[in-house]
Amino acid sequence: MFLKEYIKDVYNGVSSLLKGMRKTGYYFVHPKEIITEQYPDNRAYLNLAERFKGEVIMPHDENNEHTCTGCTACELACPNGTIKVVTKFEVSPEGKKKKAIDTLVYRLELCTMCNLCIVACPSDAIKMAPNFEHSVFDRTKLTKVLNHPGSKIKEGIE
Amino acid sequence: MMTQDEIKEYIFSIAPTVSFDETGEWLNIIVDATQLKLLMTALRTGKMQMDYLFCLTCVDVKTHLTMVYHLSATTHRQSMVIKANVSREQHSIETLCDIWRTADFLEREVFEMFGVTFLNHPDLRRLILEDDFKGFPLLKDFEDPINMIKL
Amino acid sequence: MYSLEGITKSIQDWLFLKFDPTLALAIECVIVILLAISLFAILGLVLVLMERKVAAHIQIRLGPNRVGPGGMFQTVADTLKLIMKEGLTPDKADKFLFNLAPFVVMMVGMLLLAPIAFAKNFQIWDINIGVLYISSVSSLSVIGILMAGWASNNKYSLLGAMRSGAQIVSYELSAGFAVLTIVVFTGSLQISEIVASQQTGWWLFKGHIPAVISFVLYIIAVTAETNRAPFDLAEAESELTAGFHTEYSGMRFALFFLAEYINIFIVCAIGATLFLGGWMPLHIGQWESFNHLMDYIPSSIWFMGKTFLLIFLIMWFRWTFPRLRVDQLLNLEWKYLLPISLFNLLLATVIAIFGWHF
Amino acid sequence: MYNQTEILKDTSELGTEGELVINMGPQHPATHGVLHLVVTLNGETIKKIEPHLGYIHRSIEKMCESLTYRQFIYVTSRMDYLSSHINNLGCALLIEKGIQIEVPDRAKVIRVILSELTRIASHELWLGAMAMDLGAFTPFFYAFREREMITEIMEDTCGARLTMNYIVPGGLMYDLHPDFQKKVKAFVKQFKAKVTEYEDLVTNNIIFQSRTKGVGILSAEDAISFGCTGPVARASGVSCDIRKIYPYEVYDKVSFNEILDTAGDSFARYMVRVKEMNESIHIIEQLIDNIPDGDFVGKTKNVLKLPKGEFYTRVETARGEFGVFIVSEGGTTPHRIKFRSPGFSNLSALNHMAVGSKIGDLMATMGTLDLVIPDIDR
Repeated sequence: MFLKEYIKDVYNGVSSLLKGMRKTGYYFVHPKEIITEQYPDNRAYLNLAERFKGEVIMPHDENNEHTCTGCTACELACPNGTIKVVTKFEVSPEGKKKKAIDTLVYRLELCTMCNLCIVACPSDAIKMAPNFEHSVFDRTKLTKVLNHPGSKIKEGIE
Repeated sequence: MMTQDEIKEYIFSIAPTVSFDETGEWLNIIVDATQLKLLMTALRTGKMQMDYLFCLTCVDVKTHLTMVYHLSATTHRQSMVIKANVSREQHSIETLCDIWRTADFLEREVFEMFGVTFLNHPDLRRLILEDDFKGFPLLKDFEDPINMIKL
Repeated sequence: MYSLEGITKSIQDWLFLKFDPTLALAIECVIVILLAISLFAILGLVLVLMERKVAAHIQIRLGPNRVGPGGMFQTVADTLKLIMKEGLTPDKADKFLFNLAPFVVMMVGMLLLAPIAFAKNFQIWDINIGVLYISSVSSLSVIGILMAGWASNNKYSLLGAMRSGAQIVSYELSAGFAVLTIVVFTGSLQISEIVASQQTGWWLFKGHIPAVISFVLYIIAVTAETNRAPFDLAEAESELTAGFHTEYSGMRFALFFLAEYINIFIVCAIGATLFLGGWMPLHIGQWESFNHLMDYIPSSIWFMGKTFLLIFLIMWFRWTFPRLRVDQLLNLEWKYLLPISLFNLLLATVIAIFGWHF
Repeated sequence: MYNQTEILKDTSELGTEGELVINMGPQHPATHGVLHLVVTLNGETIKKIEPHLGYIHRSIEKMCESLTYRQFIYVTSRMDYLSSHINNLGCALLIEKGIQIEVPDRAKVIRVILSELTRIASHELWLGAMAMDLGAFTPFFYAFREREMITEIMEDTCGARLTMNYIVPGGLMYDLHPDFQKKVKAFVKQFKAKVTEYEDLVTNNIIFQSRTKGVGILSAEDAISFGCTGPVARASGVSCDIRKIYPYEVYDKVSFNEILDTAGDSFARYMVRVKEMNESIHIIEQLIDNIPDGDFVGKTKNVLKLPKGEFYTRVETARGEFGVFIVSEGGTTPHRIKFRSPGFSNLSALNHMAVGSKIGDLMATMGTLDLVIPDIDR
């Protein structure tokens, strides 16, 4: 019957709408469900995953020593030309010549955080750090030298 | 389901000038550009019912261009590859738009990237590149001194 | 007992004592205009903030919370920004109409303010055809929107304006019929009398089923008339970018934005007056002490409370439902709302004639 | 009731008079990116849609020709960024097939779990964006709440939320995070509890249903002819799930259903995706407690060289069939690489689906096609 169908239509339509309103109404009166993260305020307790790929760093120990041998494996692995390894020859006290890095230039603005350099590194000299606040006013600041000034290669790393 | 030999025989009966290459995963059929349309129409409407053209592209092999068509069928799921050589100078081939409608966009893409002209294509315009773009970027001898970064 | 009635009366007495009657009337007019404009400004600020907060809480967010305590001054800051912004006029736009349109829309809102009873005996103009006045003036807002859409010289604007025209003209009907139901019960078009007739109980409760149905119809129709989601086809962000005000920027955009909220306030105020007893406090039958307690709450608070309840309802709709398509919108009006409201009016008339309502 | 095609017929005699051409995009709220549609209208009725692409064309195919086989995988994350893990998987599978690298079982299982998580994340985003296209803003936030849990799992394990690059030829870049299983289980629980919300808010909503039912109909023949894949084709009744037809990794060892619908309209496409999320949850539940021990990466040479020849693999992304075609000359870089992206073929069907409907219907159709523009432009 036409009228019965008509009334059923209206009833079903209205009840489906009310169901939706009940759901949104539930969230309106339950402020505990709010999931907003207030970013700059929550820096102190902001937990980033330890594997988060934010930028490439070169860890130095307390003697200002790193483990980079200057083998350029990372430079070869990089798809974008982000890393540039400048090597020099150091003369050890015994008079032997040894290859070492002069500077390891890392261009953050080209990096896509693909992690291939870290995988390629044979001596675990570089790793990803969970920093993500990279914005600077001057683009040139994004080109970084990873090894600290005056740093040396750790003893026993070949 | 047809065996490899049955398919070969069937294709020979349509276009006798084809040659086969079975080194890859699927049966490769190399056909003359002039006979492409004939073969494709037969494959689509004949007993093979290859109704699904899932990839259409072009490969620049320096001496000439090769059109590569990957065909499959939603009924018996046999895939095959059809190849047709196009010379770098003449670069024109029949369109497959009227057989598979997906060929419309794919051929337009090949047209602007490789410069292959598709005869009887209803709407052969550039799809991705801007109208005044010079050159065909996916060709091996394409040089763009401004935008291309060499590592 | 404080009441707005006492304040207005003492001001009037003082004015008429000091100045001659014509001048006193002129001063009163100026005061009223100033009050109306400041009410607009305050309403705009409050309603925009309210909308954003309601939306945020429904969407499990916090909403504005940086400017001032709890984000209270967010809209003030937004308004400042909009005032400072450059108001662009597109090339080849009809400059006169383009500039006029936002003011037309605003003007309609101001005119509608006249017959609304904000509190007991606190009304700008108690015109004897109040309800008729409201329904006729409110249909003028479509002119402003059509003007904006046409003058912008933008296809999106034009489409939005055309949609809005079709929509407002059709939904006027069922809104009018819903209002008529109450007029049939009351037997008067005057706002003050409609409110007075609800002394014993609100029409929503004592008008039986027809009043409830017409209340629902009224809410749906005015949601459509004010171009609010789910009927926001004139704006239809995902379809027409911003509809009729695509090309507006700066203060002119702010006027459209403000007008939207003023319109919501006005239709909700009228809804509260007709169905929820205006400034009348809630009285339940023979509960003398309860009724007495309710009387202690000032009438202006009752009125505002009811109005904001309806506004919240309309906001709740907006943040829950998807948008209708343009043909479905007209289907809803002509196939569902109009037949129901016609039938409903008939039912209400029968009830009113036999005096079956309480 | 009037017939939409009749209206079209009436005005087609007028020629171009009465036509309104609007440029939808590249900056438009509903095109989700930089898609540019030139829409020819007659009033509100659509007469023709012409996509203009290329606003985010980066020529990834050309770029990959100069990258080695280890390097080019990460670029594919930038195509269909919502199923970047599955794109990476497709490339890795091709290299493994070409060089015949043995992938450990552990890596296979983890790859499948992450693929399904990616699929759910992609569908969640689509669901929110689709509801937003139709004017309902709130479901977007609810869908993102669940998606956030997935991205956090990804962040823990892969170190990135969107462009993971977790797959290397032969296995995975590093092992799972210790909390992985716990977090995935928590997500599965949360998802099952919250999925009813979408039903209340979106699926059963009368406005949503009337907006999508019977809109943008695509028949099975057309779907095949246009090369549509994924949920778009499955909603038209075309069985095209690569996971079922050509199982890769461990998809032949888990039980799941290929969701098919026959209506072919926007609502069917919507339902297929929603049901697919449940199937993905089902797959994850089967695998999450059965991750085998062992290595996470197989033994590979340092420099990968694909033998001379042509290789093709396909995987099922959230949008459909993603194919990688590589022509190798035997060197360390591919000679020619072609990505068969699902969005490109799906987009070509848009004109056919939307002609004769209203502008509002275009949003419903386009929303259910689930277009990701970088995937289309490449």
